[in-house]
Amino acid sequence: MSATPAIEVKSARRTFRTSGGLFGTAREVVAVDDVSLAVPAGSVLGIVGESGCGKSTLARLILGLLPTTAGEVLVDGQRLDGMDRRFRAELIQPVFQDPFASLNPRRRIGDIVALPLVAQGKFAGAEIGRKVAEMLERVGLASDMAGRLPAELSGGQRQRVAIARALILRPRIVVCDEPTSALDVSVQAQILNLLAELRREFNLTYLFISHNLAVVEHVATEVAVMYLGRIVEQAPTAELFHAPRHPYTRALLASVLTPEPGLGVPDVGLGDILPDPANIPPGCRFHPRCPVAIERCGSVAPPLLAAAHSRVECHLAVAGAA
Amino acid sequence: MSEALLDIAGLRVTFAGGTAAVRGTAIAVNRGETHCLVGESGCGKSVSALAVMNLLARGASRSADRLRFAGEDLLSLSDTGMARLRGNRMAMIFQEPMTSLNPAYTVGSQMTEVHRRHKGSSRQVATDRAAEMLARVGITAPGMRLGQFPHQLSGGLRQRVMIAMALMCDPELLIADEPTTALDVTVQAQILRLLAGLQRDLGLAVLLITHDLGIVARVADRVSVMYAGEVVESARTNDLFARPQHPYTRGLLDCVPVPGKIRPGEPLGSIPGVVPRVRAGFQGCGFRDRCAFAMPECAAEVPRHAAGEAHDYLCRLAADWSGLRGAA
Amino acid sequence: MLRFLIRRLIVALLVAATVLTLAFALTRLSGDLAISIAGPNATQQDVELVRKAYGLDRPLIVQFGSWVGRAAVGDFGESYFFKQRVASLIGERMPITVTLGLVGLAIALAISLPLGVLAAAQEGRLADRIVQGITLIGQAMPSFWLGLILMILFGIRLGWLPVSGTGSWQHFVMPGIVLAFTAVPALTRLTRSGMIQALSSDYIRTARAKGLSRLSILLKHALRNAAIPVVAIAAVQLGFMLGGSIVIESVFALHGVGFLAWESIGKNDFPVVQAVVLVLAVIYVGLTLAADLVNAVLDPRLRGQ
Amino acid sequence: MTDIAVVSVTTAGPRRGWRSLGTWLGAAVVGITLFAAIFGPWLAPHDPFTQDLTRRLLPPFWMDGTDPAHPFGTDQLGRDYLSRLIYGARISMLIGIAVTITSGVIGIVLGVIGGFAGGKVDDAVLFAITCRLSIPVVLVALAVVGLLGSSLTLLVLTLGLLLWDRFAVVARSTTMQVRNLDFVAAAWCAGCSRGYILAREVLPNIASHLAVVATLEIALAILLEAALSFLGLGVPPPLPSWGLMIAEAKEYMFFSPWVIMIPGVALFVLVFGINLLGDGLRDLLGTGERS
Repeated sequence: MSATPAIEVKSARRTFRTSGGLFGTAREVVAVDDVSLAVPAGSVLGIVGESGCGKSTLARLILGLLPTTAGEVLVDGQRLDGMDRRFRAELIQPVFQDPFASLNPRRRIGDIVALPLVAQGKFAGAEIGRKVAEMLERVGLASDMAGRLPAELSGGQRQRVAIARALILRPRIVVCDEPTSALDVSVQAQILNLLAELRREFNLTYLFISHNLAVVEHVATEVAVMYLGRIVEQAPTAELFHAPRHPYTRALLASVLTPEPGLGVPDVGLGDILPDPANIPPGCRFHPRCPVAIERCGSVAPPLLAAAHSRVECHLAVAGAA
Repeated sequence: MSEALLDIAGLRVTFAGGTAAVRGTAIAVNRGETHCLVGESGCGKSVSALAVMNLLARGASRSADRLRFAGEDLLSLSDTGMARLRGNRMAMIFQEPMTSLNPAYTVGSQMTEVHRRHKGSSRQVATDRAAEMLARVGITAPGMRLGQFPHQLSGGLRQRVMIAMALMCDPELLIADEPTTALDVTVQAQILRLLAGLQRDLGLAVLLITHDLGIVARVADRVSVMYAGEVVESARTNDLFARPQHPYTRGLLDCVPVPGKIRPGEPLGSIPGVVPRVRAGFQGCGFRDRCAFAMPECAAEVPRHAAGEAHDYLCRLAADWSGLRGAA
Repeated sequence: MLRFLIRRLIVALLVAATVLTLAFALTRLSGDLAISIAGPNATQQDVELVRKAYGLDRPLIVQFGSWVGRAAVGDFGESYFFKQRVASLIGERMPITVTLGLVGLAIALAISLPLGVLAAAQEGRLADRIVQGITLIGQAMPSFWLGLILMILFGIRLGWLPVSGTGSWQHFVMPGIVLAFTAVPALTRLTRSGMIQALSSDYIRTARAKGLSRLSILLKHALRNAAIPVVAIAAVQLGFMLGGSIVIESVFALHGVGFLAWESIGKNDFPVVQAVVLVLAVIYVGLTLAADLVNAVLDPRLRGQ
Repeated sequence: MTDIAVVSVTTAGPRRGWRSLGTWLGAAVVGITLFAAIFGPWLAPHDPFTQDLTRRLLPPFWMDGTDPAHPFGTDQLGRDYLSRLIYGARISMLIGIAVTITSGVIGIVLGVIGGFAGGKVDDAVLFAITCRLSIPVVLVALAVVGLLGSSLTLLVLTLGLLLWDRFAVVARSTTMQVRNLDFVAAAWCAGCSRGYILAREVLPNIASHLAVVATLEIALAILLEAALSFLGLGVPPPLPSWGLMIAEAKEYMFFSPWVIMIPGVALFVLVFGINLLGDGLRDLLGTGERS
């Protein structure tokens, strides 16, 4: 247990200022609020939550694309700010959601995949060409794809290109931000299988962000549930899916519609009030929607109950409710 | 059930560029039944629905062997005749609740206008009806909501407003085009539960378009699976999930990770290749390039086989090709 | 609302201050003002007298300070040539320019809005191509030349309209048309693209799915949203038209502010030029501010939560 | 029941043909003008400055009483109109291109910096654009030329300093759009420097928009030069600017309308051609107004 975690986030906080329309007053939105987590090397941490819960902001903090407002992010035990960009690139790489926005439409596939190598500035042209061809083949693309433009590729193929670009430097860590959300089911399965193979082959650590619980259950070894900028529950995958402790996790699991006919649509038990990151409720931030909230939830922030591998923030979890 | 409420046969839609988006689709939606049209992006499911409503963008051409709604021939109907049906006896809701409401007008104004147009009601009557419908879709304080603009509502609320608006004139048929795709999972479950409840209570016929087999399983009475502009398999829901016949349907079902059913780390089933764009004049089975069972004959006309009562599929393979799925 | 207004006012003041500085710098570009004012036949003594009389012997920073201080209260000094207070001079001429601008804007909107809506409704068809052809022609037409052509045609050949001067409303017809022509292409294109965007939006599909009439979809649902950017640009265009009226006023000898500025430039009458630049800039800023307010009325999303 | 009803038909085909016709027309006009501008001294039949007061206001070839040596006639000082027209093309093209380069450099630098940096820097750029827009262009250009005396260099500099707003607005908004796309984030994660990202990832993706703006600006600069010269404060006489030709001929226009028709039509056709070319470019590069 003494090994350095691949990713360690310590009390990270990130706020944004939004202009409230032409006449509204500017408001402060807390996207990530005092988040701490550690991802052991070689594991896959899945992060789930609804839109606006801060999961993508967290990914950007970990990639160093955004600075934290407070707290710090350590990648392989080193602080991100001030890290040499080339060194950082060899350590951690992203795969983004939208395969149409994540590739420069004006560059050829080969150049896109080669970009991290070029940025290193220490590889010769021939070596770059060889590595790119190898990598393209590894992600299941014909090497003649190198001469094509992104517009000539399908969504699934583009996502393979993005994966090739992310892995060409053989980084230790890959942050996957909803990598299959924009893809069709049949293609999603291809990409998920590819990501799983590559992880074994290159011994990668993944931070895997998704709103699709079934996908996260499939790929993650550990899952963190985010709600309004905070991790409300985190546990090993099997434990979280079989014995969820936070009512929000339970609601999320209840809303998964598995392809099993005859079960009907479940009642998730949440009200109509939707979370607003600019207006975070006092006490437990989930209490306005919580089906089991008690009086205390509206005023007192729930304590963090942490065990060796799991933790939860809920007043009612004290009793170990499952 | 004598005649289907919506009876479509041989529906074809071709786009200006020569893409054949829909190639001879046949769908029958019965009264009081939820019929799901499922498929991946670009398979022609949304285009089929828009073609039924005659809402295709300019540059798309529609033709059909048969297109009847409640016994009325939609093909011979004029634009005005069609407009009189739309929003009145057949209503439609869309995927993007954030952009589907006009940002410049209040919820009330947009809801009442449809009632006043089709029912010729007074402002007061229409407003009362709008408030009633908002309450019916589970919106609290409907009076206050009527005066609000769309941007003041969350996505889930807007989709509720869209549903309420669609039901203003008591339609017989509701076409819902991916109504929950843009919503969060918990809101999706809420909206689908609401739709299912309304369908039951009002005896609505619903044509629900989705790419999500989970939704299909939970809400559909009947399913039509579309691929490359064709309905490749159509069956009762239980039947389809228990005995899928078309290789594409089978592949699609294998692709979906089911919590608790697939061991983490184990590869998912997947279909190789990409969804094709089919040009006008394309012959044969649209799936043959990705199909493990493809043979040279698949490039010719493909027969439609029956696989039991009200279950048919478009493939050369005989119905007993696979036995029962999930029997193991 | 109040915060927004205050913020916009501060920006407006900063813009005015910047233009004020630029206007001052502009007049000092030429070197020795006193020589210019005194004229070509002046002796060294005359020049010195002028320098004293106009305070040009003081340090530049002092001159600037006094110009700013007086300009802030609307005192732009006295015209060298007209021997009249600049403020009252501008006050006399302004109504003509404003009338011209408003006539031009009214004509431009009366042409652009219907053309833009028509083109969008008929996108890709003959009517659309004709409208786009008209905007291209309008964009390429030199306004002063168009003015001359109209003068020959309507003023001389047909004799319908007066060629120059400001005596009656007829005097504003030709200049108004020419001025409108400078704004028609931009306004038409914007109306057209706004309408096309609106017509292809999801809420128009909803409106069609509701079975609304074509006219209601076009005019109630689409135009209302397409009009929002048009209002902003119309205000900006009015500002440009007031600034650009100098060309048209000189063609038609309309003695407005533009004509005044033109005369003053020819006469090296700097206080007038400075003042006109400043006044036009302030009017422009005011117009954009007004456009924001109108937009807020039209677009509920801008009103805030 | 096999009746087939076709509801609506495609309209995309003929439009493309129509559009490309316009683009070719525009390219032809611009090409011919450029040719005339470059090879003016060899093309012009006469010296454009030589006056011949005995042969004043000769009519052009389509009218009665023309002189075959002067196909477009002569002006009020007896100078050959065709030669002056050809030399005028030089002035127009020179001004159009030089002004656009000057204003393009200013506007693109400001816009890209504002759009890429965001925050306070962007506020400053926006403020600069607002200030620039509030300044009446014609008036200030006139005043500068009036004060400093007219010369070509001064005119180019003045217009260049005044016409950068559209470049800045477009560069800023497109840079902002591109900056927020994931491929820029991916390039950053790939370890690329800011300068590399700006030059290789952002600029190529906004270049087509800027090219369209450039054509519009060339047209605008040509029109403005003509207007300033018409008002007597543009190109210094006796240089044959088309605007100046119209101004000098104004007194004679009621009796010999062709003296203003010829340079005016030339001006109109050139600007029309440039705009056609710009529209064609817009279609070709897919930078529609709609997006």
